[in-house]
Amino acid sequence: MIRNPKDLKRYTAQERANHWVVGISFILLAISGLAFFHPAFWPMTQLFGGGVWARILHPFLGVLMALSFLSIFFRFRSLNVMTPTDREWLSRAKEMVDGNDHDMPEQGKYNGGQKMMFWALALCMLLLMVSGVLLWRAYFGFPVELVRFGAVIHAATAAVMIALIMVHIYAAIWVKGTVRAMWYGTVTRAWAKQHHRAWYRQVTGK
Amino acid sequence: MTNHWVDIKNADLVLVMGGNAAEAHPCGFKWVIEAKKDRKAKLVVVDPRFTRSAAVSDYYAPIRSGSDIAFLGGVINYLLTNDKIHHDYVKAYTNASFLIDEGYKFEDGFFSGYNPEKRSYAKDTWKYQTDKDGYAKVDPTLQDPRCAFQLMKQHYSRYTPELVSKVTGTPKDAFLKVCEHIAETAAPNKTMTICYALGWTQHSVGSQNIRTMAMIQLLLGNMGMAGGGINALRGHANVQGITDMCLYSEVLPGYLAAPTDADKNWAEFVDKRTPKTLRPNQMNYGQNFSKWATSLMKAWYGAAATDKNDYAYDWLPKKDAAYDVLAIFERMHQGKMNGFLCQGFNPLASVSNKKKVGDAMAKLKYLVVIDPLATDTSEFWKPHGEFNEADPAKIQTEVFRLPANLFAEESGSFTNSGRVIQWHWKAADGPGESKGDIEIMAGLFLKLKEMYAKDGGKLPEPILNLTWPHRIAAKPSPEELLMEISGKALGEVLDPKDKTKVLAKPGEQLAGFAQLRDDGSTACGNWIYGGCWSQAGNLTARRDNSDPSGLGQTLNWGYAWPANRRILYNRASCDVSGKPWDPKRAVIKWSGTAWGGNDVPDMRPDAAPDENVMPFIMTAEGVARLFAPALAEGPFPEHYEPFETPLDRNPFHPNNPKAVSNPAARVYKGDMEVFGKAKDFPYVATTYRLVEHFHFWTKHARINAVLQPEQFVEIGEELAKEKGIANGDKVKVRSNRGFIKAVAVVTKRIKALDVDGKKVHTVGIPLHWGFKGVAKPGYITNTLTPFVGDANSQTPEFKAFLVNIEKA
Amino acid sequence: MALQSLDIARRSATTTPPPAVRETTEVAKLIDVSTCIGCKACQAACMEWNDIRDEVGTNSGVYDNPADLTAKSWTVMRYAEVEEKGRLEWLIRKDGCMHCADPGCLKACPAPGAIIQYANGIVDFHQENCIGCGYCITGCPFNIPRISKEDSKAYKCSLCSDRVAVGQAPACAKVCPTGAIQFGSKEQMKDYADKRIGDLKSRGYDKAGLYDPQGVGGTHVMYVLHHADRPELYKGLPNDPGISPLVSLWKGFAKPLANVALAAVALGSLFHYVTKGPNEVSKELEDELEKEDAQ
Amino acid sequence: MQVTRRQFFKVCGAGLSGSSIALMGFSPAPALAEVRSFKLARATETRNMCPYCSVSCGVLIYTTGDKSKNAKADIIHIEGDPDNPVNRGTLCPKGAGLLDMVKSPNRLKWPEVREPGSSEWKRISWDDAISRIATHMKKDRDANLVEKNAEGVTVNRWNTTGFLASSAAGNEAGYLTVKILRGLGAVALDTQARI
Repeated sequence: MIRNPKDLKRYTAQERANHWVVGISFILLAISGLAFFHPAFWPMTQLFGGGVWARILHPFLGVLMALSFLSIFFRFRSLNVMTPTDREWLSRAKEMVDGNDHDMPEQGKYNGGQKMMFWALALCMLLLMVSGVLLWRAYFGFPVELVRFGAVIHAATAAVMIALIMVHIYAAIWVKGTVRAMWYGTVTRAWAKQHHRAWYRQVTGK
Repeated sequence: MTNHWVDIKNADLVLVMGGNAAEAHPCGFKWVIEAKKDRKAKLVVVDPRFTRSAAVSDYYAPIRSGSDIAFLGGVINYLLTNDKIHHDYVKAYTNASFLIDEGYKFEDGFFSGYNPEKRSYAKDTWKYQTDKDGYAKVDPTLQDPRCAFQLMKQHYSRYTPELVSKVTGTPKDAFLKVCEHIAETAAPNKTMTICYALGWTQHSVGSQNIRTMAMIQLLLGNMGMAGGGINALRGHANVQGITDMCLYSEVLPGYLAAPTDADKNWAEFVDKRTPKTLRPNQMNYGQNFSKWATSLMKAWYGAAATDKNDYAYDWLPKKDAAYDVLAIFERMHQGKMNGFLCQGFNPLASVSNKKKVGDAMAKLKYLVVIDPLATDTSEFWKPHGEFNEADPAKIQTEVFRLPANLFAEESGSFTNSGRVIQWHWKAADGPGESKGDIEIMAGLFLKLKEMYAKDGGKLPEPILNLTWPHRIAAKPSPEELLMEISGKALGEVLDPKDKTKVLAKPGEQLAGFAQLRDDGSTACGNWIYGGCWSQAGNLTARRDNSDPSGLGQTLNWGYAWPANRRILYNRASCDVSGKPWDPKRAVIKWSGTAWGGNDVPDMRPDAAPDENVMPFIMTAEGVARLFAPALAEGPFPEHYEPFETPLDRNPFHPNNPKAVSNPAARVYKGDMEVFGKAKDFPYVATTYRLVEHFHFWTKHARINAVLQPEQFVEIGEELAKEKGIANGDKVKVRSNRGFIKAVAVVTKRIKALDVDGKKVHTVGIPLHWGFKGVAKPGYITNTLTPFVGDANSQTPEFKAFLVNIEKA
Repeated sequence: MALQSLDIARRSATTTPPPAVRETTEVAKLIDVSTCIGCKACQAACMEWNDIRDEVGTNSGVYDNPADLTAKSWTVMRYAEVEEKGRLEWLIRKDGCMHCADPGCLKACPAPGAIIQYANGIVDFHQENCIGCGYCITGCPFNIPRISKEDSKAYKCSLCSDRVAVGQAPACAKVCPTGAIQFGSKEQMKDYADKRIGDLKSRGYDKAGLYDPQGVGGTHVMYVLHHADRPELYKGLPNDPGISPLVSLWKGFAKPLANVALAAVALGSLFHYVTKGPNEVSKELEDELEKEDAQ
Repeated sequence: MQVTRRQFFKVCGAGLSGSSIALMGFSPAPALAEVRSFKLARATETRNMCPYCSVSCGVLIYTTGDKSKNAKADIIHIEGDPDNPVNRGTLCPKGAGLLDMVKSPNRLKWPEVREPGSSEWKRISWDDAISRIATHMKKDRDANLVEKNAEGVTVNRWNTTGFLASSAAGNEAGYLTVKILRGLGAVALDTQARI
């Protein structure tokens, strides 16, 4: 990778660090959570030192993820306000998926899909947090009916969130030149101009 | 028990009254459930509280604590008025037909012969009319107005259902319902068993409570029958055995009445205790007294007891006064005692009026507690917060505490409530330096013997001559001791019918008490245990539980006294001709030549029915007594109120203020004054056991402490409402002798009763807590109880007294 | 066919089938409430045999002690004073694990081998495999399992599987002084229950019956009740217990569905990549910017 | 140990493939379970009797060891004796908790004395305890034994030291106690059985 001084700054160091705290805790949560969810994933508890450690750590990781996600949420909340352009983008998302992104409406820092992802993840996070507390027996004791409800919500939300994150990761991999934004904080001008032209104009003034 | 635990399964009706078998004897109560399951038997419970026995009953009736004679007297009246009695049985096997002395009468609450100053009766009119041969006169038609039957009928005619209900608080319909159930068993082939316990004994009329029931069982023909009898469900594991060994002042082993100052010599002693036969042909087994007493003296003094020295009669201490536990503490309280030894007994918790007991012990020079556990008594001098306020500096008693072993740590025999003696084997050593009771007593005795041998002292002879035939002197083995108890031949024991026949050679174990002699040729530590260790070995260790009759007799399991007999008076299970009243439950029968069957006959084996030998062989008249002169307060039981009564009169004798409570009960000076009055203490209190605990022991056992951790009292919802007490509140219960604090359990199971026009509430007080233990510390319940006992047994009145209750 | 068995019917969080060829008789414990005197011998024997000692608690105005099941009290007696039409009944029920044929705890348990259903019907917790998540509590329709504060493991009645495995009856059944607890094959227990119900009916309990709730596939602990029509009288014995639909959804349908969905997303992404190719920045744009730079 | 680059990759590869196989559901734990081992398997069984109420239930006491010389028998479990015709193996909550009575923290382990006015217990030897008690008893007996009453009748009674006997002691202990006490001339004796 050749770094070019003219590359555009997309994320600050704090933002990247924040993202990766969320990201790592999410991965740990996902694998431990999946281990509790289905026996096929159980051996993944070994990564945590066994089932007991996985059970102990999972909720604390959850708290970590929730807090760090909260920070992300406040950092990026205003950037993710939906606009009419986003809606148009969304309505033509199929073209995007097919790889024909040349004629898509000009996007700011985030496109409609990303914004949808943002809000969907925020919602999932909220649901996981609340239902997770219901299930956290070491410190809380809720009526069993509520706990049962919480268990269903937690599992369903987690499944949705894992799917969303898979899409998130795939999108980053699929759109070449994206991942580096979260590694180094910069993207090429070409990348910006192609995918987020409005943002490109805004930061370059062109 | 006249019968035994397993025999309860043969009953058609089980009456639980004056006890709570499900809680105090759950494993025995199993046989009640078996009777219900297999015989479709009914269970009727009469109790002030709806107990756990009541929880599985078919019918429950409430009763005011302390009014059982009124209830049972009412039952007698019901049976007689409705002619629900077993006529043939009553006529033949009881003294119903016996004519009573013309001087006997009952008026206004007193029987003839009452001396109000002495609070006792002269019994000279309480006797049979006799003929020229000294035999009692009888009227087989039962019509003579002076016959016991007619006198009884007259006596109980006052016990109408209305008056019974008024005194007991039992609703009339409930009382009659119970009567109906009981009356059904008057049929010859129906039996009722009665399971009672301390709910009857621990009253100032305790003995008469039981006697009233015995009369009912006789009227119904239930004595001697499988599934019948009078069954005292006794308290401790070996309470029966210790009772038999007679660690009482008034008796010697085998219930031989101990000598008193009036028995100046051996002949007088024996003569007074040998009853004269009161009807022709009767066995009057008590006439063998001299054989039992002589054999006992030979067991204790061996060669030193001879006919020349009245079998060492002088060495036997003569009793001059009462020395029951209440009397002992009274004397101690008066400062008349210096030393006191408690062996496995916790009197501070067990005896009434804890304060008096504690004060009494503080006056001793020395107190010795021999126990496996750190008992409350052993620390009576030690402050334990509000639960035991004491100032050690002021208490000069020297207290010793000796660690004893528990059951698991020694071998020996226990006698259960059904009189079955069973051997048990040691499993492990006790903790630390603990020793068995035998070794401790032997150690003390040998030390004293050594001191008397060396230094002399007052009357050393009985100490130096006491037999001690133990291979290891300091450790007599339980085997040696049981052999001594059972009896052995010292000389040749000959067959009285054929003097050439030797029944036992010197040194041999005897086969039973029939082989005892009064010529010094036999030694036996306790005649009723005679034969439990015969030449065949230790019969108490037998473990063949086969039960060919299906009645649960298991004759080859352990050994029942007397003579391995499982059902007492079993001759009465047959009619006069020797045929069982109920062939399906035949205990024994006359084969034409001998008695035999499913039990050891309680009869001379060859006594043909036409010899007219009656079944109650231990009485001089051969029959059972409806009219019984032996008891202190009258030949017929009469209702008297508890010494602390919620009523101001005895409704049976409303105009005789002296006949409110038992006129013959002993009350010490100072105790009469601390009886509470209903105006200050309006509620009837009763103390009892809970199933989760045993006495004051299991508060030391973690499991039981978990099951019932904290002291509580039970009250009905109505009283709780009146007093503003909520379930779980801490309450203070006061009697005139002190107070306890406990958690209130407010329950539907205790109801207010309507008694003599008043509403009477009951406060239930379980007894198991104290200041030592692993359960939560609590107050000693007997802080509250009155220091008065039954007129015959001096068993304290723990079951009916007065308290007040308030939120603490 | 023996009652004792180490064969297992089901194992928590395990997808492979256990050995199932040997035929094992199903066992059952029958609690005849009508002959129960509430003496707590079962509680004592349970503590003693299983080497558990609960805390010495307090009295809260009732006989129930300990007040509830705990990790150290696997069975408790529950006392209900029921007064109807002036007649008082003291209904006393031994509460504890029912050993359901279809155990909700096992269904909910995520830890392989932490909950075992033996072929004889006993549902047993294996604390060495337990992770302490408490899902078993969520799964149980009878509110039985408890997590210990000391080791965070779930505990409950094992029906003395160690005793049954060597041919002995559970400690509570053996000890019961009135025989209110019986133990044997489920068949025998049902026959015995029939007899008891007959006896109760003859004593006027018309609604006497057996409690063997089918909502959980039947249980290996059954009750004879005098009022089988109203189990709730017995301190809240559930009328028609079953595994909560939420738990069934969570541990049933949701599991394969979510797995398939996640797999679909993953595979979808893969095939999208393979079929559509990566979304790269267009060469023209890059060139254009390079050109700008060169200027 | 030096790990070459090549070895490192091998290990990583094996680990990775192992874990990914596991991820596919090849759980390493087989579908097998063992019950807790039966704790009495080789314990020694002794037949005894419950010391509480008068039902006198038969019990089986289980101790560790085989009674060999060096293995100290320790009671580990007590349950009902199925042969006993009365209890047939059953017990009540008291009997079922007997182990905790045997093992109670409040069991006495050695003789102790509380001296007059003292506020604590002091451990003493058996010899001391027996000598001191016997000395008390002899002194009291010698001083207070009544040989003849007012009428001159020989009564030989000693009523200033009392004795309360257990009703939980065995018949043999009870018999020996009454024999010794009567031999000493005691009349102030009673038992728990009365109440």
